Amino acid sequence: MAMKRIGLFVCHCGRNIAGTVDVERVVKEISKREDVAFATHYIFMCSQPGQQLIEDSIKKYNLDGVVVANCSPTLHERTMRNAAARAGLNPYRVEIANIREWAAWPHEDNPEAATRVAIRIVNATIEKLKANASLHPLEVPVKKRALVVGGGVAGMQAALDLADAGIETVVVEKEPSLGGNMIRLSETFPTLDCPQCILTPKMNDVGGHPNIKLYTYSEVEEVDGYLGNFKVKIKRKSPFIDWNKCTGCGECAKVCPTTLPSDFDLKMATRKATHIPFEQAVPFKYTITYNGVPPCNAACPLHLNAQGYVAAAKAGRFDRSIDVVWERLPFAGIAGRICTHPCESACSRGAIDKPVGIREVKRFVADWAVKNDRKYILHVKGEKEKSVAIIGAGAAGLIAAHDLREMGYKVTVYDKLPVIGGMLAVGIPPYRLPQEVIDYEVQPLIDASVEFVLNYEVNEKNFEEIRKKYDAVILAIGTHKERHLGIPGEEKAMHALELLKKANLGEDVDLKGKKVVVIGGGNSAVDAARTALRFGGDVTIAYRRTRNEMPAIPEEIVDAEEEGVKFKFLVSPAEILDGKIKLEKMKLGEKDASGRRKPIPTGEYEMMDADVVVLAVGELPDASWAEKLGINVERNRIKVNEFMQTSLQNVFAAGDAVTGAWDWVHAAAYGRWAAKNVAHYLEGEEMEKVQIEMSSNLRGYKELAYPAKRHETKKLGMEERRTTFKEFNLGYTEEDVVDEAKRCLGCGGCAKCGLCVEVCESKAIDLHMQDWYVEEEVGAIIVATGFEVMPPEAFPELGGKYPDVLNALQFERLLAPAGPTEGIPRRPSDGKIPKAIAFVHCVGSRDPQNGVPYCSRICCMYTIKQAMLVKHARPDIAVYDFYIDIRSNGKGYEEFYHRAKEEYGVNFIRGKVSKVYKVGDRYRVQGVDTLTGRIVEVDVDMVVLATAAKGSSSVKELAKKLRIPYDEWGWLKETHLKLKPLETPVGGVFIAGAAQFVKDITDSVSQGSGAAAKAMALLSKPELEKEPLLARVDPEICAGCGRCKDQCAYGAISIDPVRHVAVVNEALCEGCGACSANCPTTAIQVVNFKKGQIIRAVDVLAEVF
Amino acid sequence: MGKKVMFYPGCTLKGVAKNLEDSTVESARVLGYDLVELPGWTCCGAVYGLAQDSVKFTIANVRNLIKAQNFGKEIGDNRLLAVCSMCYNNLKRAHIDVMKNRDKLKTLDLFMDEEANYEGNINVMHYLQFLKNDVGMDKVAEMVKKPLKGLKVAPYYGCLLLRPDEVAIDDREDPHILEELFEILGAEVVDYPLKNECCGSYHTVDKKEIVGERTYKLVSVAKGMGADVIATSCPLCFFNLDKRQEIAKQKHSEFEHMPIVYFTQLMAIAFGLTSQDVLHFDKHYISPEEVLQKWL
Amino acid sequence: MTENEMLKKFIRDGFEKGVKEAVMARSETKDSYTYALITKKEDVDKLTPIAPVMQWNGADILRRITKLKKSERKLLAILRPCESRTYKELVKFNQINPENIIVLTYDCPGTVHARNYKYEPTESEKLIEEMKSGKISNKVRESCRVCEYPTPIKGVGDIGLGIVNTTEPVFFSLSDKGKEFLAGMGISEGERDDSSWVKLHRDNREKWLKEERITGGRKGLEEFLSSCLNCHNCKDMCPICFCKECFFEDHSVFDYESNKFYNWADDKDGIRLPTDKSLFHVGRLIHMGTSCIGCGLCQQACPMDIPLYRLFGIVGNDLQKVFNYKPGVNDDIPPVMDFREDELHEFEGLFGGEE
Amino acid sequence: MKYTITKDPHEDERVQKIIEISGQNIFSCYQCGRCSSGCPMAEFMDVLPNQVFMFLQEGDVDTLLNAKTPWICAACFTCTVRCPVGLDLAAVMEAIRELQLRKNYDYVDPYKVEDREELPPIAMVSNFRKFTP
Repeated sequence: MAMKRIGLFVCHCGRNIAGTVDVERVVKEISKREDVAFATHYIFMCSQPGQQLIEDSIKKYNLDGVVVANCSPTLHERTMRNAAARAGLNPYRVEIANIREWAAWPHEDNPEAATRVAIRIVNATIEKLKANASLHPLEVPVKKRALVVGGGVAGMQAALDLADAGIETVVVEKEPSLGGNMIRLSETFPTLDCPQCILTPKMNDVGGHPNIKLYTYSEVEEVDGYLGNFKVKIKRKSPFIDWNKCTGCGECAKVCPTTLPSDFDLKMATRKATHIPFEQAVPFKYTITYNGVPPCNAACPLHLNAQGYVAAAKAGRFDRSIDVVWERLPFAGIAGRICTHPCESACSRGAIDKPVGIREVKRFVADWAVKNDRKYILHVKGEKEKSVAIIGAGAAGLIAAHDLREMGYKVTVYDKLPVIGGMLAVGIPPYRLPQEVIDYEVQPLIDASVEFVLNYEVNEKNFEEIRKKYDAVILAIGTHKERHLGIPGEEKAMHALELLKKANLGEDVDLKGKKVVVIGGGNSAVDAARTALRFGGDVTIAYRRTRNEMPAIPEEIVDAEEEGVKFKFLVSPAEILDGKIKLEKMKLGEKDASGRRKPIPTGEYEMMDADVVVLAVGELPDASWAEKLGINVERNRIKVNEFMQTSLQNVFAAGDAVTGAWDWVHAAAYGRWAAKNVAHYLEGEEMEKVQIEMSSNLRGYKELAYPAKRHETKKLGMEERRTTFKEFNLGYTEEDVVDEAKRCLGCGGCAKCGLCVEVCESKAIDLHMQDWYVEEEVGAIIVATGFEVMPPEAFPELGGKYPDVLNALQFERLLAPAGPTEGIPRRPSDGKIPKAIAFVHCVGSRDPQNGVPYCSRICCMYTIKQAMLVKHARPDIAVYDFYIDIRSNGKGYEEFYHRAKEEYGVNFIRGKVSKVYKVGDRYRVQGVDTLTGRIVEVDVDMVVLATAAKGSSSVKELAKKLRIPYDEWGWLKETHLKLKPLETPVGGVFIAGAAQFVKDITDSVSQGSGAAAKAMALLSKPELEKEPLLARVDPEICAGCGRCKDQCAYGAISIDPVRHVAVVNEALCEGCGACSANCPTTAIQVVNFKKGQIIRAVDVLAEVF
Repeated sequence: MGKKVMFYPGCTLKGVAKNLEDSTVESARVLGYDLVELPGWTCCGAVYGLAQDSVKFTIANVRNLIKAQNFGKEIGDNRLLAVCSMCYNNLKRAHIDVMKNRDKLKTLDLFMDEEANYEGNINVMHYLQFLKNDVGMDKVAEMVKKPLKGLKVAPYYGCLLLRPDEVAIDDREDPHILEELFEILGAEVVDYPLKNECCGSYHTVDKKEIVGERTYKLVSVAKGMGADVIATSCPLCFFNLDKRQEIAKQKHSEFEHMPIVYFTQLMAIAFGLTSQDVLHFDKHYISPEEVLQKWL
Repeated sequence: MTENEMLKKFIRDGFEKGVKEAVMARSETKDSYTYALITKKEDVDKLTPIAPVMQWNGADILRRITKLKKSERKLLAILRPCESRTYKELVKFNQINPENIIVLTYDCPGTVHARNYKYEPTESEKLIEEMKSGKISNKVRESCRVCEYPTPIKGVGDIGLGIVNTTEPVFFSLSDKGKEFLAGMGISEGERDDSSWVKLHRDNREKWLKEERITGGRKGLEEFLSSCLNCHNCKDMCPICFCKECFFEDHSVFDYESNKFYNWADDKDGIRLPTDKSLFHVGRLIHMGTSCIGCGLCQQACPMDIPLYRLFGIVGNDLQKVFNYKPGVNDDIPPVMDFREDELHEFEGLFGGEE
Repeated sequence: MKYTITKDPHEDERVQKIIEISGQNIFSCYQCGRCSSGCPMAEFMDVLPNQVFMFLQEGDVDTLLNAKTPWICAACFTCTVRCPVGLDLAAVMEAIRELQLRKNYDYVDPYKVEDREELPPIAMVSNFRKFTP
């Protein structure tokens, strides 16, 4: 019921209010109200006597509501409510009228206005108060456990304090080890303690504390729940090593061939893909860095682990390398010779100089295996009853046969040729791919009882028979029919396939001294030309576009040219005559669908001598017989669905017969998919859609790209090349292959070559390990995620792109005794010890235009410290310190500065540097001395930039999960900068250390302890009181539209599926009112902020003066 | 006939910088564009007024923009190309200034009652931006006939292409657009740290010695980095770096001369346009002929 | 066969093939057409699926059927295009459960104002004839003449019936559900070009948006609404106004002591009473403006013939543009349910942006 | 060297005039010195750019009116773009010059310019625009 006996207490707040607002008049005006029983004013309502006045008056005048007109409710609402409670009045019958911030201060120069505004505010507050309900705090149970996010010094301190107080604490750290930024530092100001010495005991304590559960290499994935009852889902990133088994022996790192820039050393050093970040790491367990599928593996239609076999080859472990190839492909020698290597086209190294010779590495290890008598063995995984016929022993057919046999099916391969290999055998000339290689690599299939039926042509007569005999059939019949041009005299020409087939089957074709013109620009044109050359011809390739548009492999074109094949571009055959060919001249037009420029006929002709014309204008599948049997054929190609299945149920197809003439690797890839789906089909499982393409946006570690040219392979002597069909490419030598492999930029991180698995005695390494998740229930959360510093690259004018211009954290690593240079600063560019170093303060800090507006607080001190340490390590190094102001506001800090100046001989120059540039081998620092008013230039060998600090880059994501606010620089926002620096607006979530704002170690540790104390206070109670000012739903009015649900930042609202109305989870609700503002019918409202109350208050406030 | 695009040459190109004008127009022609001179253009004013209450520096430029507006409708294109850095800077700033500050535009309209009002849709572009964004560097690469292989070029932007921020054609501290162009032309690019430093500008009129000192520093650093030529786009930078070497040499006997060229001249040469009608080497104080002999 | 007969055959076939168990479509009454729900094949003759008037928004009916629990039978609902968009919009607001419902919609010739129909009935066949000849009938309501989407849209509803620019009406699917349904019926999907019919409306709409805009600020609005009786009919007919109890029905909110009224009258040289009349319309605009699908039923419902669609339709159109939201057309989240950190910067600051 | 402050520099009319012409709040300078260290002309100046601001903040306009610095600034904007607080120093230099030029003062005499034949027109136009009324 509306209140009738309200009391008003106007506070003077010293002169803050009474100096402007006429408090007596306020009291007098309000006293006129019928519903006000008592009104008074007092100098400090928040003082003991002030509170007593309220208590006494409540009792004396039997007040049923109280308005205190004073300052912001964030300051004294609780004080006043407690006073009322002591007097027996429900505390929620007390409201604050903020006449200080709203009336007195803004109208300081106009006391009349201030007084009238104050009266109005009080009136409005009374209107609001009148309908207030008496409320009682909610009680929420508490989970007596805590979570600390961040394993830096602040987080560790918080965790240890909590754990020591008997509270079970979960620590989540995203890096593999505890330590944070502090463990990277060389020494600490102003005491020059070594952080390794003072921090490692703490790290070990955290690692071994019975009350601490440590999750490193982990991230908070999801946070649910509320104050006292949080549910946290934690992602444990896969280290690919079972840490329960890892002994930290380091054998894996010794053999790991993959070197990456060290993230712990901020790229100042390198490390192996499997690593422990630093010697004192806790836990002392190895972690394998895997970034994902590298571009080479992704680009390979068969998804061979290219980075893997290259990595093993780099280590000289060719046995391992061939094993990596064999994991996905038994035909290493074939692939190593004739693959069109999409892997190399995708190789990140290509953007720097030339791609790594991936194919030749594979070729080398394949040959190595032959020489060293290591054979591929096809292991049949459990014999199955069902049988499959494969028509065609080419690229697609062979791999399908292999895969299906491996799965246990009985496989028979039919081919009309007398040899195994299809186009590999008869379409690719022997000087590129000798038949012995094919036979050698097919032998394991034969050994595993794959049956080959050669000289057997499948056609409309016998196909049905085969189809009945086997459970499934794969058509991999390739493209053995010749395309025709339809020009006069075409019958006089020879087809490329015919020529190649003869060469392959050892027949002789006499072309000695004859002029041979090969028409076409694809691989078969080049093959035919080089074959004709070997038969003694004088060969010219005539192509209708230019060299740039030739679809043949570029290396092969070069090889052909070396051997003496001539080229004629922009001509198209018009007629073949005896001994001559008539060619039409072409010109290039716009680009066509394939991205190549189209040839356009010019109408001009020329004649060319040609004893023999070889047409290499494309091949087609010969699928006419299949069409007759009811298999869908389109544009001469066998039509399949997305599972490689033809229109006949148990008939699948793959390879060139499906795609049109393409290359070995694509034929093989489709063949593999056909085999996979045949197996699914035979087992009655759901088939998988063919997915050949895969993308990878990894681009490797550019800093690893030391200058190294791509190695060329050894070739046969030119005379033999021109006249014989001996294999002309001899591959890499053993030294070359290792050097070539070293050019790899390691895009994927760990290459999964498996060398480490071999040496791990405790069998801890599992390269297939996946990320996993754990759930923890906690009552409080402390966020201590720390800070980052801006990279030097952000400041090109200060030379940030030069290797010897570092940021301070990178320089710390160079100063660290256990760092990459053992504490002696050396230039990253050449390893020389510098003669002079310049330090630049305030890089990006105090610079709202180009960086951040604030002072980064620690830079002055650490720069002075670094300057001192340089002098300490090498007194002969000159140090120039360019500063604007030295801010040394800590215990012992100013004294520290003076020591640097007086004892160590550091040169301090007051003025900001504007430019740093390279002059010869050194760096010219262009600065100013604002004190003498002179421009100062100095040449140094290294520059250290004290770049601005920002919040940890991942903190925004975390803050969103925790629903706590942050600013644009990534600092978490505290509830009150002065009085609640550790609290956040979300109950039970605290912040500590540099996550709030950059701070030094002293302050971080203090805050860690402070936040722990806050959490302890919270967790010490069995149950928590919660403010009852929460949203409530009137189910009679609620239409269940869900607008409120989508607005709730706390996830407190759900829609009851049965009653179809919104429901509020009181434990989660924070009473912010966003739901209420968005409800069209006001069905959801915050208690004591109901629509009538607000409207009444607004009515008063909006009245005209 | 190529596609027509409006071109604002500016006064300097008509006289002492004929080498810039002709190499620009001819190189564009190779790329399939016809740079049509804006009819009736007037002086850009060379420097832009910095006083808040000054409108006089804006008038001439807005007049030019209005002319472009009219002519642009005729040829159906709203791009106005400038190649002289000063012209680009002034036209662009005037455009931005009046678009931000409509009151100023209204005041200007009062000064120019004989003309249509400026509607604000002229796209003022520097020739380099045009090459990069509209023509495409691919297209430029396609037209290279004589790659400048072995020529070491120090790209020099000066001030007006990069500052103030609102008119910058690239990152003001570490621009790369010239570098990209020269690499495509086949030249070897020198990482020239002073590429965005001032040449001394208009002080060349009354304080030659200062400009001589600037030239000394800019040229000798480029020389020290192994450059054969410095390439620029601004006729004033060109004059200062070229002609004022005389003073630099007088003051510093160890100073070594270096030829200065316009980036468009290098483009023309790479495109195979080596006629003196295009290159006008007679306009250079230090002749680049010897250095460029290989490609001429 | 007329389109209506064709649809009836479609319904009958549907019952026979067992692809559905109930149908909701319009049925003729004495002076108008209302929605009917049938569950038996024999009742099909009672239906006139394409009716010349639209008394009620069919999506609003579906809301009543499915709000508490999903439809227990397979229901085919034949809706006008505007109703199908309402349907989609109400699904987003949790007001309709689309499970088990198949919505069929068609190229719409528009509808006659319910009152006009009562005194001068028109057959839908006539309207369809005019549509086929490429003319918007002058009899149809204002909102129909300026309809933005007078034909079925992919993704809105399940089945479309194409009438314009085709010799025989064609069925086509708008969703996977519809595709399956048509396949179950054994009907092969057809195609037709509706662009000229749509363009005709869009051109009208462009003109209308410019010409019928209410001007003159608050005063203009007061004048526009001056004959309003505060009957709230517009709200009752609005399908987007799905609240159980309207904020403005709670009169206690606007109850004041007499002195309050006198003080206001003193201050403002007299006040209009009741005080919440324009507030009601403005309040409603705020609540439904972003979701107004343009059925125009507010205008038809007004006993005082206030062209209310010019208020709700035009303001709604502008509002939807601000948020780049098209109600009922695609799966975008309604702006009132979507929180974006980065939007509407032009309205920031005391006076809305810097310039 | 001594300078006596006789009046609150914030109240000084000429300082206010400079603020008005340049549109820059000269009091936001915090003396980092980046303008001076980056200035290509600084070595030829008698008062460094950062000192210009300190003089202004102390209300000493006379020194600036007699200084060479404003006439040596080439308006290259290096300082302007690098200034951490976003001051347009070139505009301030211009404002100081304007104080003089608006009194119909010629800093250069066009008739005395040497090698007029060779100079690019933009050099002369810009020079005269900056240095003559």
